[in-house]
Amino acid sequence: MSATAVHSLWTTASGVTAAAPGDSFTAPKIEYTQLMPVLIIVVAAVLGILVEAFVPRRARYHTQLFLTVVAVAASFAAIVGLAAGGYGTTKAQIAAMGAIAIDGPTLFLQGTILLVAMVAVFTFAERRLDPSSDGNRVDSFAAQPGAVPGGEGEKAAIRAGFTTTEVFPLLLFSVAGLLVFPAANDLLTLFIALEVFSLPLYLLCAVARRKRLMSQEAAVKYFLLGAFSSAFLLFGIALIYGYAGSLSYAAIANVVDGSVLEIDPALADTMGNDALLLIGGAMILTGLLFKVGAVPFHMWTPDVYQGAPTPVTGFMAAATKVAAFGALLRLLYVALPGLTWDLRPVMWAVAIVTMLGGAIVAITQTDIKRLLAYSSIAHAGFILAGVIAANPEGISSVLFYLLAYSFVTVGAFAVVTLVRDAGGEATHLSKWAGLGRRSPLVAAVFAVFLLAFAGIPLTSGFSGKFAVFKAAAEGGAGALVVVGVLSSAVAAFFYIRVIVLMFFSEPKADGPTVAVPSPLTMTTIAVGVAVTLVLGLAPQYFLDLASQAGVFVR
Amino acid sequence: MSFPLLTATAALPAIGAIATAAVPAARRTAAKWLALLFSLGTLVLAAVVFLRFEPGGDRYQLTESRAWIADFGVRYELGVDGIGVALLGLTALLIPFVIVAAWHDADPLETKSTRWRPTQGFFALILMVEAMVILSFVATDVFLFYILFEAMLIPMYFLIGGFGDRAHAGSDESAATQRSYAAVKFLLYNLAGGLIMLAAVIGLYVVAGSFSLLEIAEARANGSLEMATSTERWLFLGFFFAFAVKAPLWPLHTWLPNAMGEATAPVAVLITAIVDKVGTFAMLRFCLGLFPEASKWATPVVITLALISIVYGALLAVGQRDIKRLIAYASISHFGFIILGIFAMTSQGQSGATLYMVNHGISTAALLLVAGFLITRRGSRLIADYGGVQKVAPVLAGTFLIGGLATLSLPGLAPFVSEFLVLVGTFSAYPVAGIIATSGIVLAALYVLVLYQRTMTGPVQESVRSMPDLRARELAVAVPLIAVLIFLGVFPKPLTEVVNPAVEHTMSDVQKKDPQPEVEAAK
Amino acid sequence: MENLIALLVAAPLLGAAVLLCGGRRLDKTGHWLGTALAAASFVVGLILFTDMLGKGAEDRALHQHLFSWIPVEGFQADIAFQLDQLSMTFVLLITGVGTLIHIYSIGYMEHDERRRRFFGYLNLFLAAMLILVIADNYLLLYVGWEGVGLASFLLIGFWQHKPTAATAAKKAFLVNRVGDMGLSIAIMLMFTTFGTFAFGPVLESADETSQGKLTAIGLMLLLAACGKSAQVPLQSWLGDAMEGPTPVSALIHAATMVTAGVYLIVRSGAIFNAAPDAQLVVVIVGAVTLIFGAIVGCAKDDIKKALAGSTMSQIGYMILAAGLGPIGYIFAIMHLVTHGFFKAGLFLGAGSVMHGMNDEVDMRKYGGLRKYMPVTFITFGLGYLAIIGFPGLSGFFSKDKIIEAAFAKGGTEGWILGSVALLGAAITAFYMTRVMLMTFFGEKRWQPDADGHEPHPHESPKSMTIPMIVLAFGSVFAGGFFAIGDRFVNWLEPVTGYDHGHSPLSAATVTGATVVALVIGVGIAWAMYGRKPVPVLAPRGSVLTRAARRDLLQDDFNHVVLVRGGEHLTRSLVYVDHSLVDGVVNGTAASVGGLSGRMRKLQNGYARTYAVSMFGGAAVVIAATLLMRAV
Amino acid sequence: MNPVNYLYLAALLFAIGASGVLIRRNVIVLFMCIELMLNACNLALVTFSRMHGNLDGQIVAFFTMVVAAAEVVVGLAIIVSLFRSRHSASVDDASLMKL
Repeated sequence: MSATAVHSLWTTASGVTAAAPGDSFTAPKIEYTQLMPVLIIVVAAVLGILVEAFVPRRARYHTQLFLTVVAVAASFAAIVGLAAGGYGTTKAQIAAMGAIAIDGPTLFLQGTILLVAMVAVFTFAERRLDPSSDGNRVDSFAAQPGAVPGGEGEKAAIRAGFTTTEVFPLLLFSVAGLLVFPAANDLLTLFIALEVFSLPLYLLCAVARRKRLMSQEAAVKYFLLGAFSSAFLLFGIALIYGYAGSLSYAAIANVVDGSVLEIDPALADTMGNDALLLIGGAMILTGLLFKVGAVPFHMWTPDVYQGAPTPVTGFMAAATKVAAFGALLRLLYVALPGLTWDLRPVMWAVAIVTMLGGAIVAITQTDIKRLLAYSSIAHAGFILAGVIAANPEGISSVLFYLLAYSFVTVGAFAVVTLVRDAGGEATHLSKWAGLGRRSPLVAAVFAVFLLAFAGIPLTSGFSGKFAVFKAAAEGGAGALVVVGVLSSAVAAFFYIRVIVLMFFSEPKADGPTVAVPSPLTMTTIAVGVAVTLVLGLAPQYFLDLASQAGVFVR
Repeated sequence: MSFPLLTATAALPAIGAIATAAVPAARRTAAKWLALLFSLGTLVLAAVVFLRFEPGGDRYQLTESRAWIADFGVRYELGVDGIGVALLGLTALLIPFVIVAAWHDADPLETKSTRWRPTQGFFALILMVEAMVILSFVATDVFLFYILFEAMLIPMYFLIGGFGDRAHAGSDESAATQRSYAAVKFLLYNLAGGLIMLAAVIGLYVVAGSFSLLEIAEARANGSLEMATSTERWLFLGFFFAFAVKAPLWPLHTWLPNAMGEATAPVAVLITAIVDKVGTFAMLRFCLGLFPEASKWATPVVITLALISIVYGALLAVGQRDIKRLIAYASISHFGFIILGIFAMTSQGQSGATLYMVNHGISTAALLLVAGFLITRRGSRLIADYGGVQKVAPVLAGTFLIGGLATLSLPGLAPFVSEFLVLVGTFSAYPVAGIIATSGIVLAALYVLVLYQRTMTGPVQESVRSMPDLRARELAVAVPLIAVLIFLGVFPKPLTEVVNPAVEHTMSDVQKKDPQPEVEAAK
Repeated sequence: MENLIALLVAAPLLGAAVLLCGGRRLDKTGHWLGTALAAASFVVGLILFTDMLGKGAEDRALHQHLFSWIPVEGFQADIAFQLDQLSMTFVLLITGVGTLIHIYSIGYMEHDERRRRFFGYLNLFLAAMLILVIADNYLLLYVGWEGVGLASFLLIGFWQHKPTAATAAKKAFLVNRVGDMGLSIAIMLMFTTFGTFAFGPVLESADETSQGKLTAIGLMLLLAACGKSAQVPLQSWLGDAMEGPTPVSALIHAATMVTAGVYLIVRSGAIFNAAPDAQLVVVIVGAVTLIFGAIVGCAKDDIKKALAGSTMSQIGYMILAAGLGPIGYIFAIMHLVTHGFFKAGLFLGAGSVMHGMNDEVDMRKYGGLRKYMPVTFITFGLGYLAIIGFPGLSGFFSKDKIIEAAFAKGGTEGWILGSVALLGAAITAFYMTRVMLMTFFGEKRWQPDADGHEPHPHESPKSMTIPMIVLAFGSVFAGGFFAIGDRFVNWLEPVTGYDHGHSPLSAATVTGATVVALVIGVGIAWAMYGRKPVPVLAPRGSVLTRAARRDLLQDDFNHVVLVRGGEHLTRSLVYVDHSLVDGVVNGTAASVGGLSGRMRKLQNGYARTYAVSMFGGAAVVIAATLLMRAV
Repeated sequence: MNPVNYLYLAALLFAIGASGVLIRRNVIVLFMCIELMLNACNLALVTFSRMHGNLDGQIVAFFTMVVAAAEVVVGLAIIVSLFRSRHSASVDDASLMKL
């Protein structure tokens, strides 16, 4: 038995047990303070389950909402505390026996995810938009997801005033996974985190109150394709493990750059076999690119975004992108820096087709949610350009971009929930005609978000795009920048189209009405606008934050 | 740091915009007066800037510099040179007239919804544009300039698409579609140009490591900044493309006729007299200032395009059936002259080009606003729908004629001075180009006189028989502009002495000397 | 003294401003004001003149620098005036004749409700014309040059409700613009050659530069002159310009403005002297126009158009003379002045006739008017005698001198020019006699017009006849006064220089020849129009006649070549702009849209298709990565 | 016997699973194919673990099983509710959203 077992949270004892049976069990060292943000969320999620079990139905909604908000707030507070404690910069370290990295990117992204989660919770909890059925205020989630749509069971459930308050614990579980994902410092943690945040999302997709069929279809597609992609990821993990004989990023990196020299001849055909490394790396990459929705792994995005309940879409679109890009960055910069030159051409190709593909296909979309889905694809392309930059500016610019992008996204989808007609949300573009006449404020807000998406100066979208392109140019990816600006030009077209529709075309007689939301959604939208403008006008503070945070611990 | 005069000048209209937008729906007139008040205040501040500016002094004066986005190497740097002062003045001068001329353009057709406040929005947008344009004229930081260059598209876009020409009433579906087509075309053309420029801006930063005009110029001077020829050329092209779209230069001009045709006359003035000047201004300041070698390298092509613009624009103007489109093509021809003057790279040419920007602004404003009054009266933009107006509304016809004569740059009116300077400047460097350009004066006469003859003279058409002459408000717009035209035509000195030093600086940027006359006869 | 110069311009300029901006309240008094200011300007001119006479020949030139106009690096343009003998001559002619015509217009325009504006325009013209002749540099001259163009545009189109008038005005301005193009190019050439365009330096150092440059400048100046003075090939506008009110035709399109070209060439004498090729072109243009105009004049039945033709031809004489160089300059100017008198007189006469004949212009509908309007008849008659060069009258002296100078040019050139000039004299005699006969002699041929108004020919009011009488005096005596004792030569010689030349023929012979030509012309005319009655309907006439009636097809030429061609060009360009320049962009947009539509089809809703794309993607990624390592 | 053969087997299984996903219509079968792919991963992991002589791979395998179980729970829940409302287990029927 060789002693190449690299210590890892999961396998500390392995080498020892083999050596001396019956030896005393050494407890793993866990830095609970650094893990506090995650732990808080997990605990709250578990509590949420208990609430579902023991709290009377009438009280559940408020209890859950309270619990969730408090948990997210507390977790965010913990993040701030850690950052203030210098864990983001000087005291950055590997925690939990190498499973989790607590460093700048982690804290920055976790903070972003939590903020997004917070505003998303508000949209989840919104109960003023739909007309109340049988005297019960209803939110965007089905009374009883299990029941057949329009069937007796559902009617009864509605009459009884059931509501799916489970969404809150599900959200929390998902958040927990998302928090771990960008922090994962070994492949197993990566995989687990991925599943932990994916599975609840699959469910959340399925529980829309209106348009259930589409919602379920979205869930199925998301689930099947997600599982499919995670299988690729896992196989990649296996191969990398076979290559490096370890799961920990640091160890893998060491093997890749050949600093581990002594190789057991017995392992000659696996250990250090580049084929394994390359294939494995490629497959992991595939899994992550699926999550960020990069062409050609993007095809789930439009359908899922369209079918899922809009609050879920907003959360998913924002948070998963943040987490997935975080994980991607860490993988490329910490585990596989040695592969930079091998993966570069592929990444270039993917970035280019993603930017162009997303922008071009979006032009002919007729459903606002699908439109935003494609725009999210195009944005994934832009962010990839920053990832490719392969320099510190690259990291920080991506972090900044994610911050900017996620708030615009949540805000935009929150606005989408407001525009409704008899059939629920009126997502078909033709229904948005003349919105600017009917309710100028909402239209103006949405216009701001669209302009941010389009990357017009003085909005966060521009700052982010500029940061990313600048980094890319400095990283020698000038060509990508040119492609980027070209596809931005194309993208601008369809954002503008929506604005034209809202402001310059006459309102339709049977057009949708704009529901007046509760303070919850208002907060979401307000925060979105505020962040968009602040990051557009005076981004300096956040750029500093990002550039301080832009260092990975090894 | 002393009182930030330039910031104040730009901020005042911005504040005005917010204030105007905040006026409740019912108090429409109050909003108009508020907007006018703020624009006049801006004019006062601009006058102060003009007086505080010392022609003999530093290149950039009244400078301000604050940290902004350190990570991008961006500073909030303002400073104004002679050219900037001239255009700043032009903007501040024209906006009040635009506002007064547009007094009733944005009154809602029907007041059904109380939340919909087009009037407030309209004037707020105009002030917003003014703020951005002014700031872009005084920005000495490339990034800051770029941001404004792009951002000003949005309010313009809403002005064009949102408040179309009443010449066909708002309800008419085809008109609405045409208008939004024009607005989208305007935005996409300029956005595309701007994005290309964005790539160049980033490239510039990668090469120069700074966005500050002053720093870059200094680095250029002391040789610490070496630009590879090819790099410089690529960057130049990136910048120039954006400015050529904005200016607009043939063949990137087609958005202008649509935009000017569909927008109301005051907004059209905003486009061609003010916003487009940012493009030519930027050519002078950024293309020549940052990439002198590349500019010289590109000169033959640019001059050719400029000549094409001059002749082509004029010929198409002759072929138009729509008054506003005709003026639009005329403007394209004039922008050709401006660009010609800039790239001739002689003192006369560049002084001429700068004066041309100002004079073209004023003359076009005069012609276009009066044309607007005419169009609102008859409710049609087609030349064929007019005839004999001169008989029923002589004052309108007279002002229209003077505006037209200014457009064909009749001596004694301001545009002549600039046009002649451009021609002389071009001729002394590129005789053939000069001669070709001179043919423009004949064509100009052709389209102006054709327009005048078809609309104003001949037997009185039924449709115009009851047309009222200019009202007090409209006179208040037309007369002062004409006065300015005449004054600057006879006594352009105040302007030239501000502009000349700036031009000498630019000439030294590109390291060009004026060609010496063969016989030194001047005594 | 020199500070008075600005007053020359200021007075009429003020008048124009007041009258045009004054509004209706000036309708009553406007014309008086206008006339008064014109007169004022004339008075100032006289004061300056007397002052000038008091000085020695050499230091007569006055100079007034107002302010620096366009100060730009290496470019100096001033608002500055220069009043020398040459300018003075023009000032007196312009203000003098101008004032008379103001007075005449008071009566002539009495019934026009826009009379105030008419006087405003007239004043504007005076101001511009004066700027033109007293400017001290070419750029300021250019200002006046275009200014008179504008004034003439406004006045030709004064009756704008008549489409013909509006068109004529536009045509005049456009054709002039072509000439102006020449002038501006000339100025640019001067700037690049001499670094300035002030008369002084340019003319002094004219011979310091190459022949080619000077020739170019000369030709460009000539082009300008052709435009303004209606010389071939830019003559076509003058005939149509007769659409304007008759006083306008008299003042602008006979006496003053159209002679600006002559002034320009004489003023630029130094340049032409040094560029013989340019001079040659000048004389050719002059000679051609001389004949051209005369022929046109022979065929026209419209009295004003006939006079317009004669104007062309007379200016042809002047240009010809100016082209001869120092031999001819002075006589060009001399003929210009005398022509100013008699041609203005003739036009005023024509106006007076029309005034009495319900604005009928067709001479075939006149006849025997001498009984009805004696004053007009006499004054017109004197003008007639003057123009045909009846011995002793103004025209005789000036024209005779030109012919003499033409011969004095020497060589075959001299012979050709001389004989052309003689031929011209004959034709002049012919067509003027024709006009005279058709108008004042023979039987009355007028009938009631469409709505049955029988014209009642009557003498015009005093305000109209007095100017005619004054001008008649000028027509009779001016020439003699100038010629005897070479007064005019001595007067201008310091400015233009003078070279007697050496004519192969003696002065007497030339004079004899001239008189013979004159007699022949008159004779033929008498034979054709005096002996037998004139048909009311114009006979078909010979090919030449018909061509001449259509201004020798000049307009047909312009129409076919320029107008039609231009229309086609613009139309096709409009098409190009829409479908090509714009089309490219729209096409790109469309193709992107199409691409989008096709790519959209891939999103077919089947989860398994998506899986395929993922699988394929993964495969490609893996393969690519391996390949990268492989290569 | 050379452990590498196990790797080939794992790859083979993975390929079979993948192709099953691409080919089969029935959601359940499709789902099973995915499980097959996961198990292929497990095999590979265990093999590597064996070769490297550390337990990391085996641990991962256990986790994978757990994850697979969780996926079954979630997946079946979704699939069942879909089946209820559509009375069809064909994945191709779920194609409301396209283009």
